[in-house]
Amino acid sequence: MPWAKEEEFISLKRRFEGLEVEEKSTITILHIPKARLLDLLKALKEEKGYKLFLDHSVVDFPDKRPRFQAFYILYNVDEKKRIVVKTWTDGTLPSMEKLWFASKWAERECYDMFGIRYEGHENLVRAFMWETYQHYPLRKDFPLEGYATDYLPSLNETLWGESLQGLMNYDRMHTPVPTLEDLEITEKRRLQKKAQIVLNWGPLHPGTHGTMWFLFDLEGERVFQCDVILGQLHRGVEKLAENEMYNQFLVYTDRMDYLSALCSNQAWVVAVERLLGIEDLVPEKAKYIRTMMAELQRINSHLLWLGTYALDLGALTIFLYAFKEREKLMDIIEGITGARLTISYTRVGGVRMDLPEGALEVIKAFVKRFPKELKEWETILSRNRIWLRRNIGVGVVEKEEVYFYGLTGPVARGSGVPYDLRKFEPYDAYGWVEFDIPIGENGDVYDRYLVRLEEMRQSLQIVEQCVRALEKMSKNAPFFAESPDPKKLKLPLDGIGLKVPEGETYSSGENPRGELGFYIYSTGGVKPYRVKIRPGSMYNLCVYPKLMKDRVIADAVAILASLDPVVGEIDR
Amino acid sequence: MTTIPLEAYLIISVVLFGLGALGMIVRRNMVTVLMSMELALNAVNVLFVGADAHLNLVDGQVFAIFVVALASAEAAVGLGIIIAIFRLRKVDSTDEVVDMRG
Amino acid sequence: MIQWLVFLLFSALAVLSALGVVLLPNPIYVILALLSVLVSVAGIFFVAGAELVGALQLIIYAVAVTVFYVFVLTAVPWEKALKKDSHYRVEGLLSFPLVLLLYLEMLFVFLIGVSVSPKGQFREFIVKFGNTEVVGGILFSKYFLAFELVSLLLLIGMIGAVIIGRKEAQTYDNNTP
Amino acid sequence: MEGLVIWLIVTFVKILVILGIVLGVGAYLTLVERKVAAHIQRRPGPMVVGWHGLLQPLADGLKLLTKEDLFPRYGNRFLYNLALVLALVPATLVFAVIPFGPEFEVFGVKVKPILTDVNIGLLLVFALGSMAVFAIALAGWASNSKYALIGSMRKAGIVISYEVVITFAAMGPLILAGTLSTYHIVQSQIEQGLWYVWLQPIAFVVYMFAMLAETGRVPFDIQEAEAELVTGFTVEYGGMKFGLFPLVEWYIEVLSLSAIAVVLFLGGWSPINIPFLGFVDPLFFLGPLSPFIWFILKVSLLFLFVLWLHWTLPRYRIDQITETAWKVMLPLTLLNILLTAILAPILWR
Amino acid sequence: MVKRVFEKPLSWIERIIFLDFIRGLSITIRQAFRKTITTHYPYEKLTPPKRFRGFFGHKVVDGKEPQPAFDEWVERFKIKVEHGKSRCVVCMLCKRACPVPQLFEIEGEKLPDGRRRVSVFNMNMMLCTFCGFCVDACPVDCLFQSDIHETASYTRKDSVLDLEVLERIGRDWQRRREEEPDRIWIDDHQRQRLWHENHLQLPEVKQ
Amino acid sequence: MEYMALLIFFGLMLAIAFVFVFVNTLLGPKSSEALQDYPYECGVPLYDKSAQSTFHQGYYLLGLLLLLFDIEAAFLFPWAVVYRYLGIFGFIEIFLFLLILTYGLLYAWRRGALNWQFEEESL
Repeated sequence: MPWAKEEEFISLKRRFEGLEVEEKSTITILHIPKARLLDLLKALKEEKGYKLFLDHSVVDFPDKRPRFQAFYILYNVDEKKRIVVKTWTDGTLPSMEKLWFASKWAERECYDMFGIRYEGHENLVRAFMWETYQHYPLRKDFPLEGYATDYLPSLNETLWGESLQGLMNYDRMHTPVPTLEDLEITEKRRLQKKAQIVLNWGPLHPGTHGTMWFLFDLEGERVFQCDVILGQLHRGVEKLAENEMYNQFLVYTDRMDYLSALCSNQAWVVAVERLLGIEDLVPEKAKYIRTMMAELQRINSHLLWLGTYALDLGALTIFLYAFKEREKLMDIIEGITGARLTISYTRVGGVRMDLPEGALEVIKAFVKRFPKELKEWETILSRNRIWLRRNIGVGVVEKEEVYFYGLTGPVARGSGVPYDLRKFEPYDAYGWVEFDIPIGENGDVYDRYLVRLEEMRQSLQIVEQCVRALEKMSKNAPFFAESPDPKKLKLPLDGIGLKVPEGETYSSGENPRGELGFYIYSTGGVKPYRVKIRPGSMYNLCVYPKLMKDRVIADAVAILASLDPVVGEIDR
Repeated sequence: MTTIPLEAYLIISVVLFGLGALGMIVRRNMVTVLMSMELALNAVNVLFVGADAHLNLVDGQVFAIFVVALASAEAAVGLGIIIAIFRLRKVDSTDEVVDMRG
Repeated sequence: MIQWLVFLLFSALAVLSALGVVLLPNPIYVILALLSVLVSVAGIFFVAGAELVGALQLIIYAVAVTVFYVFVLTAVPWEKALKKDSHYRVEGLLSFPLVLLLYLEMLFVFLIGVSVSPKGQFREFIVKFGNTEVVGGILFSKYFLAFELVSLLLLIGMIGAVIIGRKEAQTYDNNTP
Repeated sequence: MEGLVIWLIVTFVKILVILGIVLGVGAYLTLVERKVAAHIQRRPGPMVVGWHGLLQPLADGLKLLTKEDLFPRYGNRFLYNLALVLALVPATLVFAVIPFGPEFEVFGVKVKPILTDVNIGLLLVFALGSMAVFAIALAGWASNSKYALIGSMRKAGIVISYEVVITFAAMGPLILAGTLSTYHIVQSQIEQGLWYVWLQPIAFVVYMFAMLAETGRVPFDIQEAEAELVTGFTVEYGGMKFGLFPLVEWYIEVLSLSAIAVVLFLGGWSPINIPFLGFVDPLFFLGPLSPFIWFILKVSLLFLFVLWLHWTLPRYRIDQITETAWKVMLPLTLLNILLTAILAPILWR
Repeated sequence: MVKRVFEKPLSWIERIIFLDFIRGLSITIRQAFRKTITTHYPYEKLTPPKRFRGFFGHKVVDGKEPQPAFDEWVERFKIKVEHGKSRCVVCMLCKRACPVPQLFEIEGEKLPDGRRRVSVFNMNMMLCTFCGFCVDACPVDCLFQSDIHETASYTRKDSVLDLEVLERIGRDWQRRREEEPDRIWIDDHQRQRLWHENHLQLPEVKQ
Repeated sequence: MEYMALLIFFGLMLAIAFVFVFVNTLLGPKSSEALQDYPYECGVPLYDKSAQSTFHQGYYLLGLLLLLFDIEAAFLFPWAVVYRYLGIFGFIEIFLFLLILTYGLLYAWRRGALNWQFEEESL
């Protein structure tokens, strides 16, 4: 695993008093007092090459003083190394907004969830909850059910004269939901109105691909400022993760990035396996199946993106064509895993079921036909003059901005940063298959489009190789890991009794929408102590207000669709 | 075919011109002042065409076309000025422009 | 007979709409009233047999000019003006008779001119060739200098309007949330 | 007196025919569009109401008629309704100057299959066609919705840009024909033995683009770009009012402008043309009906072509559309006028 | 390793004769004359694959229980086995494995002869995530997920599956699809319509 | 006489349009939900009551161009009709006319007036 080594920081240790390096098999941590944090991060960014900001959050220890342990995860793209910086605080932290824009959003989230105040943050407002909300939900003393204050009446039971007993009854107290007044206060506080007209673009709008709320300051049709209000789909997945067993949390990863559930599943189980140290125990077959399914899911996800992107730019027919192929993929996934959207197929230690009969034949038939379809769509779109004019030069992300905004996935690759975790940090079978990383040059919308199309082709290659490997394997080869010592480590299919030792790790997978990372802090036991999810979509979205500056509304859809956010993952 | 006497055109023309002139005088909003001016120009056009019908000529119609062209050029420049005034002074009624002069 | 009826219809419509132009407070209604006036006047032209002028009235006045007014209204926040009194009442009524007197004087001169000028023979040509052809013929032969001057006028109008209506480059602050 | 009665009867028959085209054919074109779109997208389209969905337009109409009449808060109800009238009436009036075929005789009465054959017909077409701007601007303004307002402003911007272009594009055939009457334009094409499209390819292409832009068809359908503005200026309309705007824009206007294109460039009711040689009529066996069939055939082919484009291409952005109009199409048409002015005397000789 | 993506710019000739439009148009027109691929729901429906994770059911005792696990669990909990009744042994493992355990309401009752039997088994489908952990957890192959996918109901009451419903679904399943091989899907007419263009021929079913 | 047909048709269409305006009020159901008549604002509450005054469109210059070119077209129409009889004189006339106006177009182009919402082009 590509964690930075201790030797590297000897020179820094001399400069920074109190800097400690902790090197474990699953993680390398730099501990630093709060006072020197900003300088250390700056040195890491500018001298050591840890340019890419991955994530920042805090872990709450209600019994300790100081109470919060903050961590920053950084990546060195050139040397392929990762580092975690940690510090302790009791409620305030310096803001990193000058170093990385992405940290601005991470800090807002932290402020929202833990109540940490950031000194020097320009716009410290809540990220997901509404402004009038009193509590900090991710603190350990916040109950899982929330503070139930509102009465939620049972809706139809009175109408039909039937009543349900016990927990089946909906007639109960509930946590409050924001009222219209709350929303108004939220909007007013986020907004610095400059132009004549403020357009509410979203949350219920066909162009926003989900319940995102954008506020456009318009002058004519030109957008002078774009504000984003998140949290329309916030469900507190991280809080739930602290209260679910490791395998059970899989269900929630399905519902985060619901368009690429298999990839999220895979990223999560790989993270847990790494924490457990059983990555090598997972049978080869399971790894190949996971990889193959994840790549099918990637094609599936990119197809949905292509369809909606073309739809946004007015080419309605491509949408149906893409969905035709997507339907085939859905058929395959449904036949193998039993579900079309919320798949929950992988397990810690393997996969839920072996491949059924005929699966490989169907996949081969699909792989054989699909490039032809792809070619047809490219003929309609790629060199169409309208398509070119709508795409080229729109939403340009420079190479340096990729690091500044913490962009990952196709968005980063479109700007010429070959950041692909499947190559950089191969998990499952990615180390055994051959494929290329497509990268663009200009970083505009068109490059992202081409990158995604090429990614579909590369995914097909991977699927083909996986199919070949799986065909060679015997039918009875295991698809689930055997525990080396069932007394010490139980590896059940159903997730009951999977105990994880004390430790922590950050592990990430290459989702179709960018890096999906899981920072897991375990204090031992069946449930994690803290899970921080690094959502690729959210950090990809944070460049949106910058890209929208001085563009027209028509470009808003193109740029947004090219960033391809999924609200389930952004809001979690 | 009955022909309509010149007097009918005259009456319409007088009424239209009168209303246009009234509008020009009483309107406070600069845009509507210009619109009233269009009314007056139309009244002249009616007169031209009426005279033509009376005299069996077409020169009046040619002049009517010129009037239309002139009127639109006038509207173009006039409205451009109004917009420029608005941009500079953020006002759009006639008396405010006058007020700001002093 | 029918001609008279149609003429009266259009005249009544024109006068009513013209009243609207003068009296209505809301600029959008004023524009609609103006549109109505222009269409009615075009109708009067058709009744008078001036087809080409009528059609041009429709295409230039009723469409282009009025559309331009509409666009200008979107560029000017006239709602502010609505809140005040939209008319000068007293001044208007006082000065109006003077203007009307002026016009009547002009009319008098015009009537004399009509009464002394000889009647033309163009009706026969119009019946034979059509109104457009005859008017076009006159326009491009007898009045060709005026025609070229109109093009110059339009050029000047365009340049003037472009210069006047040019928008200063606006600057906005660069901070994002 | 008798002449007046006959005139009245003939006129009313003509009006009925036009009304049938506008409301009946217009409504059924929705079905055609849905079927074409569906098959391009590998779907069967409407299949439930009637055989292969043949009664679908009726069902849709019935549904729209019985919808609740909603009106947006803080809007202007008079203008809101007036916009509808202003959209429907001028669009249908254009059909009055479209010649459907040559003059023919029934029961001893000579009938021209055109409602008003006047020698300023084309001027009327363009005047009425650009009246649509008012309907759109009012619809957006009276709805008091930001989305409707943006949509209406976009559409108005396009219409005023392409109104100029379409007028100038039509100028070429006008010079060649030397008349403004639609009926006579077709006749002069037949007399000269030449569809004007052969001499005016630039004007024809420009005209087609302008027609797509005026009617809000892809690639110019930005006024109701679904992903950006939901449905643009009709967003606050409901029921039949909502149904009428697309009917007018996408069907009635496309039909009328296609018919004008056929009249101007494709020789109206004349059969297939071999340039400078004459006409070949494979439908000669239909006798006097053949010109009408040819006219309908040409118009429907153009309409199908528009549909085909609609369901293939993506859409432009508003600034690109207007800039294309002024910077590419207008100079092209000006050039075309000059070329035609040089060419026309040669043709006449 | 790294692949640069690019497209050639349009040439002048392509621009002037609208070659880009023509290429696109030719593809769409070709599609227009091909067969349609849609399923005409609700008049025709696809058969879900056997692995489909739909509504739940209880398989009933019919002599095909997984042995020896079934007998072991029956002995452990002293369950009364009745032919044609649910196989459930009231072990509560399904409830433990569930991410939302509130949706289960399971009670056993003691019979006069000292053995036990499941008396209440309610599953509130409004809370269910259809993940299948409970199915994995079931040691006696009792709880399973059927191919019922049209799950809308008029009242909340209807979305609660009680023992009777679960057994009915189970019996139905055992009658219809229990014997089916573990195949990716059953070739039916509707699915073939979509897969037709891939020339897919699944191998024969081995009974 | 030809225009009478147009007038009759116009009257008839007006009547039909009015029928369409009021038919929904007659046939449709009536309900009164609290927020049903809110203008579309993507599901969030409406803050400014009037959208009408807040919208600013910069492209009235397009309206200006339409005006000027419509007049140009208005002169071109009769010219096209009589061009046959005017001969070379007519050609020179219209050539000058077009030249002058093309100069205007080029001027507007150069000043950036043709750009949508006319942002200033660097001269």
